[in-house]
Amino acid sequence: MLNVSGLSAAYGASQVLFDVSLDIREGEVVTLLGRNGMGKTTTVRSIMGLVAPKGGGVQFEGQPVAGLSPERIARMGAGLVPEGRQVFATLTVRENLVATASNRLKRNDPWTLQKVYDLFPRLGERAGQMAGTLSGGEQQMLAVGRALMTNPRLLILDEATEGLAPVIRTEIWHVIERLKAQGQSILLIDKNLGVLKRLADRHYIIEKGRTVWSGTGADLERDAATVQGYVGL
Amino acid sequence: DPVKIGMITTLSGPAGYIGEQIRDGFQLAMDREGGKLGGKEVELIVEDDALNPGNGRQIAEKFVNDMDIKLLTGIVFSNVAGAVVPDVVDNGAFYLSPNAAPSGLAGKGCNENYFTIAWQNDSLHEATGAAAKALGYKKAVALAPNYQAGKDAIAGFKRMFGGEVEEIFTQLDQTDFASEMARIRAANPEVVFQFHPGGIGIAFLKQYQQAGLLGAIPMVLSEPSIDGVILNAVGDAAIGLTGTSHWGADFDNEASKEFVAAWTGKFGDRPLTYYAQQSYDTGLLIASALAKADVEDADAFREALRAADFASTRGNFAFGPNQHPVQDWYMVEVTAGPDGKPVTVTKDKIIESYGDIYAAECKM
Amino acid sequence: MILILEQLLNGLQYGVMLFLMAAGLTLIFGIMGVINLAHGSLFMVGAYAGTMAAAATGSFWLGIPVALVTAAVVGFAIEALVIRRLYARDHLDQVLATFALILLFNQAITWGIGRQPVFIAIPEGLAAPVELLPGLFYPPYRLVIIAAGLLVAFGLYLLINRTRIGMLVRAGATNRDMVRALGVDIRLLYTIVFGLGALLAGFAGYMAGPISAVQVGMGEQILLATFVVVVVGGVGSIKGAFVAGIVLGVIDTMLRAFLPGILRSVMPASEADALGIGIASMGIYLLMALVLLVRPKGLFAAGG
Amino acid sequence: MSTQSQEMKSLGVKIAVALAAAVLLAVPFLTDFIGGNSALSLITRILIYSIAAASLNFVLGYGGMVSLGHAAFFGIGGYVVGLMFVHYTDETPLLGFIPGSNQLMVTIPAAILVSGLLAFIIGALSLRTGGVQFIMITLAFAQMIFFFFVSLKAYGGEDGIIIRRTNEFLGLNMRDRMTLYYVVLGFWVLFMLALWRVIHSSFGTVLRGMRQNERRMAALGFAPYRYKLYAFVLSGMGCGLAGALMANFLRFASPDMLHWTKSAAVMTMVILGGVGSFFGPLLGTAAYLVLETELAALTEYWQFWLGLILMAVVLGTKGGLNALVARGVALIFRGRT
Amino acid sequence: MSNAILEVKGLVKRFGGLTATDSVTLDVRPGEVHALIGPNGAGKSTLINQLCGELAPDEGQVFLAGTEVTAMDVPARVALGLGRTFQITNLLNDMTVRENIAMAVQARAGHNFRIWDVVRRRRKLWSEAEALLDGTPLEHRAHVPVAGLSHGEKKQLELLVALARKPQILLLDEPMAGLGHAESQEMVIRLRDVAQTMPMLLVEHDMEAVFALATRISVLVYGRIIATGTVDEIRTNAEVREAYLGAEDELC
Ligand SMILES: Nc1ncnc2c1ncn2[C@@H]1O[C@H](COP(=O)(O)OP(=O)(O)OP(=O)(O)O)[C@@H](O)[C@H]1O
Ligand SMILES: Nc1ncnc2c1ncn2[C@@H]1O[C@H](COP(=O)(O)OP(=O)(O)OP(=O)(O)O)[C@@H](O)[C@H]1O
Ligand SMILES: [Mg+2]
Ligand SMILES: [Mg+2]
Repeated sequence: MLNVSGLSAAYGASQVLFDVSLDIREGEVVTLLGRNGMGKTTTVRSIMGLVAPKGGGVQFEGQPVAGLSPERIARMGAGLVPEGRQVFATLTVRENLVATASNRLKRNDPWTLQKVYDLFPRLGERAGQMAGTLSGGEQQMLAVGRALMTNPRLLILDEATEGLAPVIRTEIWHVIERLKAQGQSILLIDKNLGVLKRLADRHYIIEKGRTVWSGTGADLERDAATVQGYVGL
Repeated sequence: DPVKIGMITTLSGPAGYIGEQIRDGFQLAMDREGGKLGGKEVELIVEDDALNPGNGRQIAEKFVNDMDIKLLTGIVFSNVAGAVVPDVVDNGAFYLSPNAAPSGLAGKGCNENYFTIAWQNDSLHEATGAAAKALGYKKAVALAPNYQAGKDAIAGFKRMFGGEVEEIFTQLDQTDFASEMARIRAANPEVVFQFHPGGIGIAFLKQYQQAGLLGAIPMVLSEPSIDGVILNAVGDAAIGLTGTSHWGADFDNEASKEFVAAWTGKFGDRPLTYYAQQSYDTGLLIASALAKADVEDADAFREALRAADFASTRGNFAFGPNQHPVQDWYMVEVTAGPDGKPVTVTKDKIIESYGDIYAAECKM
Repeated sequence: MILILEQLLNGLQYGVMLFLMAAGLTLIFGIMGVINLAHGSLFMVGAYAGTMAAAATGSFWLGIPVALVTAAVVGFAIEALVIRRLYARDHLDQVLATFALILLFNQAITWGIGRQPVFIAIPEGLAAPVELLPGLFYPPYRLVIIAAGLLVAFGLYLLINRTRIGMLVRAGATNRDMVRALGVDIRLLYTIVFGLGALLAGFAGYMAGPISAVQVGMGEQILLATFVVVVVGGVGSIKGAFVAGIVLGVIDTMLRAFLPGILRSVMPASEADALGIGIASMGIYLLMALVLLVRPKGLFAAGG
Repeated sequence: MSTQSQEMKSLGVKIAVALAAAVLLAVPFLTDFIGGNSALSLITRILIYSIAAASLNFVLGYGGMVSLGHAAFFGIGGYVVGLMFVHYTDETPLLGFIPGSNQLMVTIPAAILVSGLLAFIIGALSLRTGGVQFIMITLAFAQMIFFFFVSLKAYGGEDGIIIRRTNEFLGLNMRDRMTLYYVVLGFWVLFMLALWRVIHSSFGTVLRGMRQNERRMAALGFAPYRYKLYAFVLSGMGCGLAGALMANFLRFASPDMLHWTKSAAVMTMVILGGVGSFFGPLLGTAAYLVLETELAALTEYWQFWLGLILMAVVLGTKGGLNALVARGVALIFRGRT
Repeated sequence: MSNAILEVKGLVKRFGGLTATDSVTLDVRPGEVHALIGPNGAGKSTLINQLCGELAPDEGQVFLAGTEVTAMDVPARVALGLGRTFQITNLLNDMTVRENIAMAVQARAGHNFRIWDVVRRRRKLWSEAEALLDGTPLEHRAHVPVAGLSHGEKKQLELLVALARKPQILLLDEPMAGLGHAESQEMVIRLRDVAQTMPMLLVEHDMEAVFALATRISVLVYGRIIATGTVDEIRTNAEVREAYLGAEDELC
C-alpha cells in the first residue's frame, strides 16, 4: 500500500535523505530502524508531505503522493503519531481527540472517544484539562489516541512509546497486536528492539539517509552482526 | 522664470480634506489670472506632510534650499508649522499661513517673514465666547479634548464669554460621548460650547442629537467644528446650531461672490469650506504683493505684503503688528438648505476689527 | 442617583460597542494568532460599503448585507493574497504587511470616494430618544447596538468553544503542520475564519457609522482600542474580550463622569480637576497597564 | 561554513565598512549629485532615525522584546533638549533647581540619562509580562506619556517647543547644515561602535539567549528579568540620544515624537531592514525615509505606492532588506569564484 | 541535619482538585543515583519543577546542601549548584551545539553583565565547550544549530548543557527518552561515569537504565511515594510491579 523508492530530501541546503526505499503491504507491520539523526523522522515527514521530497517516489495505494499537501495524504488514509507528541496545547484532551476525528474510510468498527478512553483511562480522567499541562506520558497517549481517532489505513508511529511507563508501553504493544490482527498496516519507529522483533513482519534500517538493510525478523537474527553495527544490541 | 510657490499641506489621513481644500482654493486664486498671480507667472508645487512635523520640515528644506523657493504656504496643523516655520524664515524665505497660527509664533516668536492670513488660533474661540455672551447666555458647559488646542479653545471661549463655565474634558481619540451627554443634561446649562476637531466632532454632534439634546440645549461652536465638509457628514444633527465665523459662502461682497462662483464652477457640489477661502485669500494677498514687488527683493516684498492691499473675500482685512489678521467676526446659524442638507447662514457681526491677544508681545 | 444609573448604562453600552469593534479581531488575532493591523481598515471598508449602499437605496437595513459581504470578500482576498504567506513567518512580518495594507486601503478610499467624510443617518424609528426610566432618556439605536453586541458575543462563543471549527482554528494557531497532517485543510479553514473576522469588523464599522464619522482613517482610531480589549480580556478568549470590553467601558465612563468630582472633595478644585482629567484622559491605557501588572496574561487567559 | 568563506565574509564586511565610511564622510560634497541640499538633511535624518531603529532592534531583534513604546524614549530625549533650551532662554531653573542649558555636551548626556531612567521605570513594570502583553503594556505607558505632554500647557502642549537655536557644541557653527551633519555623523559612529561592542559582548550573547529561550536561560542560572531590564534601559538610552539629536536637528520638540505611530514607524524601519541584524535598521531607515520623501514628491497618493513597496518587501524577502542585500552579495561572490 | 545534598520535606502541590505532589519527602545523598519512577502523570516532572524552582509548592520545604531554597527562584537555586535536564528538550534553537554548551559555561564563569568585552575572545568558554563535546556523539555536530538536530541529538545535548554548568547535583528528567537503542546504552555508560562525581535524581521509564544506574529507587504513584529501596527490593515489590512495571517480560 505504501511504496517509497529512492527517496531523497533536504532541509534547506542540507540534504538529509539520499536514497530511502521501503515497502509496506496491506496489513503489514513494518519498522524503520536506525541511530539518532539518521533520517527516520525525515522519511516519515516526507511520506506525509510535511517535507517536500527532492527526488524519488512515494506511492500510496498505487497513487504517487509526492508533492501533495499533507491534508490530502492524510485523507487518503495515513495517520501520524508524530515524534515529540505535538499535541494541541491550547485544546483540552477531549478537543484534541475530536477536532480531527474522522472515519473517511467508513470503518464499520471505528475508534471512538470511549474506546480511546478505555485504552488510556488516564485520558478519560483528564478529559477537560488543557493538553499543554498534561504530563509527558499523558501527552504521548493523547497523540496516539488522536491518530487512532482518524481511523487511518496506515498508522505511522514515530517513537510513540517515548516517555511511557512500562505498563502503558505494554498496553500499546497489545493494541498494535490487535490492530495487526484486524489487518491494519503500521509503520513503526521505536527503540524497543526486542518487542519490535516479535511484532513486526519486516524491518528496514537506515543509515545516513540511505536504506542499508531490510529483512524479516528471522533475517534480523541471522544478520545480527551487521545489524548490531547499525543499531546496537 | 515663474515665481515658485511651495505648498506643504496635509493630504493623507482623516484631515486630508483640509489640505485638499487649501490646495484647491489656492489654485482658484491662480486660475483667476490664468495661472498667474499679480501678473507674474507662478508655479505651485504641492507636497503632503502626512501630518508629520519631520516630513514637513524635510519638504521645506527641499523647497527652500534645493528649489530656491522663497514663498511657502499651505500648512494645516500647528505642530507642523512649529517645526517648519522657524527654519523657513531663518533661511530668508516667506511663510504665509492659510490656516495654522499657534500662539508660539504670534507673540514673542513672531517673525517679519511670517504672515498669517486666516486668524490666530485663539480668536476662533474668542469669537464664539463673544457670540454666546451676545446671545445673553450666562451659564455654559464647555467641552474639549484634554490637549493644548482643546484647553486653548476653552480658555479663548471663557475670555470673551464672561459667564459661569463648567469645563468637561474629553479624550483625543474618544468615539463615544454618552457619558458627556449625561453630564450636560445633568448640568442643564443655558448653552453648550464644544470644540472637537474632525471626526470626533462629527461623532459629538450626532450623539448630541441622538441624546435628545439638540433643540433642548442650544450649542455654540467655533469655526473648525462647522465647516462645510463636517456639516455634510453630520447631516440634520447640525441644524439649529450657532457658530462663529470670519467668512461665509453667503458673504455679500464682490470678491467672495467671485470666489464662490469659481468654486462651484470648478468643483460642482463638493462642499466649500473656509479653508479654501483662507487659502484663496492667501493667493490674492500674494498676487497683490507680487504686483508691487519682486520676491527676490525681500524688504520690498514684505512691505507689499504688510499693506494687505487686496480685496479680501471677507471684506475688512488688515494685518496687526504681529502680521496676523485684524478682521471682523460673525455669528452664523446652521439651517437646512434647499436640498435639506445643512448650510450656514451668516447673521450679525459680533466683533469688529479684532486681532489677537499676543500681538502686544511681538517685537519686530 | 439616576445619573449614576445612566452613566452605568452608558458605560455598559460603550463596553458592548468596544467588544463589537473587537469581535472580529478576537477571531483573527486572539484565536488565529495573526497580528492584523488592518483590522481597522476592514472596519472602514464595511462602513463605507454599507453607507454607500444605504445612500443609494435609501435604506439603512439594506446597507447591512452589503457591508457584511464587502468586508468578508475583502477579507478573503487579503487572506489569500497576503496573510496566507505569513502564517509560518515571524509575527513582525505580519505587522509590516498589515501596516502596508492600511496605507493601501486608506489611499484606495481616498482615490475612489474622496477625502470628505460621508453621511449616514440613523434608521427611521430608532432616532428619537426613548424614556427608559423617569428622567432617563436613551437613544434606541444604542439599544440595538447592545443587542447586536450580545448576539455576536454569544454566536462567537458557540463557534469557538462548541464547534469543531473553533477547535481546529485554535489548534492551527499552535501547530499548523500537525492539523494538516491529521487531514484537515487548514488553509481553507483559515481563509473562511479570516473572512468571518473581516465580516464582523465590517459589521461593527457599519453599525458605528451613524454615531461616529465615516471617514478615511476611521479604522486607525479604533485600532488600539480593539487590541486593548482583546489583550485585557486575555488573548484568545471570547468571554475575556466581552468582559474586558464591558469592564473597560464602564470604568472609563465612570472615571470620566465622576473622578474629578470625587477628587474635588479631597483636594483643592484646580488640582483635583487637573489630576482627574489627566487620569481619565489616559483612559483605557491606564486601565490596561493596571490590569496587565496584576494579571500579566489578561483577565481570562486563553483556556481558563 | 568553512573558515575560508568566513574570512572572505569578514573581509567583505571590512571593505564595505571602509567604503561606507568614505561615502558618509564625503556626503556633504556629493549633495549636488544626490539631489541637492535637502539630501544632506535627509541623510542626517536617516542617521538619527537609524540610531533609534538600531536601539529598538537591540531589544526587539536581539532580546525578543517587542516594544511598541519606544517613541516614549525618543520623545523624552527630544523634550529634554527642548525643556533645557526653554529654561536656558527664560533663565529660570527647571522644576525649581535644574538650570537650563544650550550646550550639546550637557543636553545630550542629560537626554540619555533621563530616557534611561524612564526606560528603567517602564521596563521594570512592563517586563513582568511578555509576548503580546508586552507590546501592549509598553504602548500603554508610551501613550500615557504622550497624553501627559499633549496636555502640558506650560510647554506648548501638542504645538510643541520651538527651539530657536540648535545647541552649541565646541564652538562650531551649528546652524551650518554641513557642520550639523558631521556632528550627527560623529554621534552616529560612536553609537554604532558601541552597539557593535555590546552585541558581541558577554551581555549581548546572554541577551540573544534570552530571546530564544528564557526558560532555558533561567535553568542555566541567568535571571531573565535583570538581563532584559538592562537591555531595555540601554535601548531606551539609545532612543533618547536619537530624540535629542532630532530635536537639535529639527529645532523642535513636540508630542508627535511621542505618538504611538512614531513607535510603529521606527518598528517598521526595523522590520523592513531586517530584524536582529546589525545593518538592517540602517537599511530599513534609509529605505523608508527615502521612499517617503521621494514618493511624496512624485504623487499625492504616495502612501499607496509606499504600501505596495512595503508589501513587496515583506512577501518577497525573508528577513527584510538586510537578507536581500546579503543574498545579492553572496550571488556576486559566487559568480566570481 | 543530614548530609544530604538535596532534601525535600513534606512537599505538596495541588492543581485545582488534583494533588500532583502529595507530602513527598525524599533526599539525595552524595555519591548516589536516586531514581524516581512511577506511572505517567504520577507527578515526577511536577516534583522536579518544584525542586528547581519553576513551580512554587503549596506546602513543604526544599533544602539544597543544607540551605533552605523553598522561596528562591530558578537562577538562585542554580547558583547554589542545582542542575537539571528537561523531559521535553529546551535549548537555544538558533545557536549551534557548541554555543549552547558555551552559554552554560559562560553562565558558570560569570561576568555576564559586561557590555564591553568580546565573547569570542573568552577562550576558556570555547575550549571548555570543546572538551565537553569530545568523545560524544555530537562531537561532529558542534557547528550545527539546534534547530537542525534530530530529536535524539537534542536529548543528548540537553545532558551536555546541564553538565557544562557543573552542578553539585543533577536532576534528570527522562534522559533516555528519544534516544535510540544503541544511544541509550551509551548514555547509561556516560551517566554512570558522571555519577562518580555528581549525585543525581533520575526520573526515567527505561527500566534497563534505571536498574543499571540507580543506587536507590523511589516509586511515586498519584503524587505519593509508595516505596523506596534498592534495585532488588523495588524489582520484586508486588505493588510496584502491578502499578508500574507490568509484565516485565514484555520489555526485552
Ligand atoms: N528542521 C531541520 N532542519 C535542518 N536539519 C534537520 C532538521 N530536522 C532534522 N535535521 C537533520 O536531519 C537529519 C535526520 O533527522 P531525523 O529527525 O530524520 O533523524 P531521526 O532518524 O528521526 O533521529 P532521531 O532518532 O534522533 O529522532 C539529522 O542529521 C538532523 O540533524
Ligand atoms: N498546570 C497543571 N494543571 C493541571 N494539572 C496539571 C498541571 N500540570 C500537571 N498536571 C497534572 O499533574 C499530574 C502530574 O504531572 P507530571 O508531569 O508531574 O507527571 P510525570 O510523573 O512527570 O508523568 P510522565 O512520566 O508522564 O512525564 C498529571 O496528571 C498532569 O496532568
Ligand atoms: Mg526521529
Ligand atoms: Mg514527566
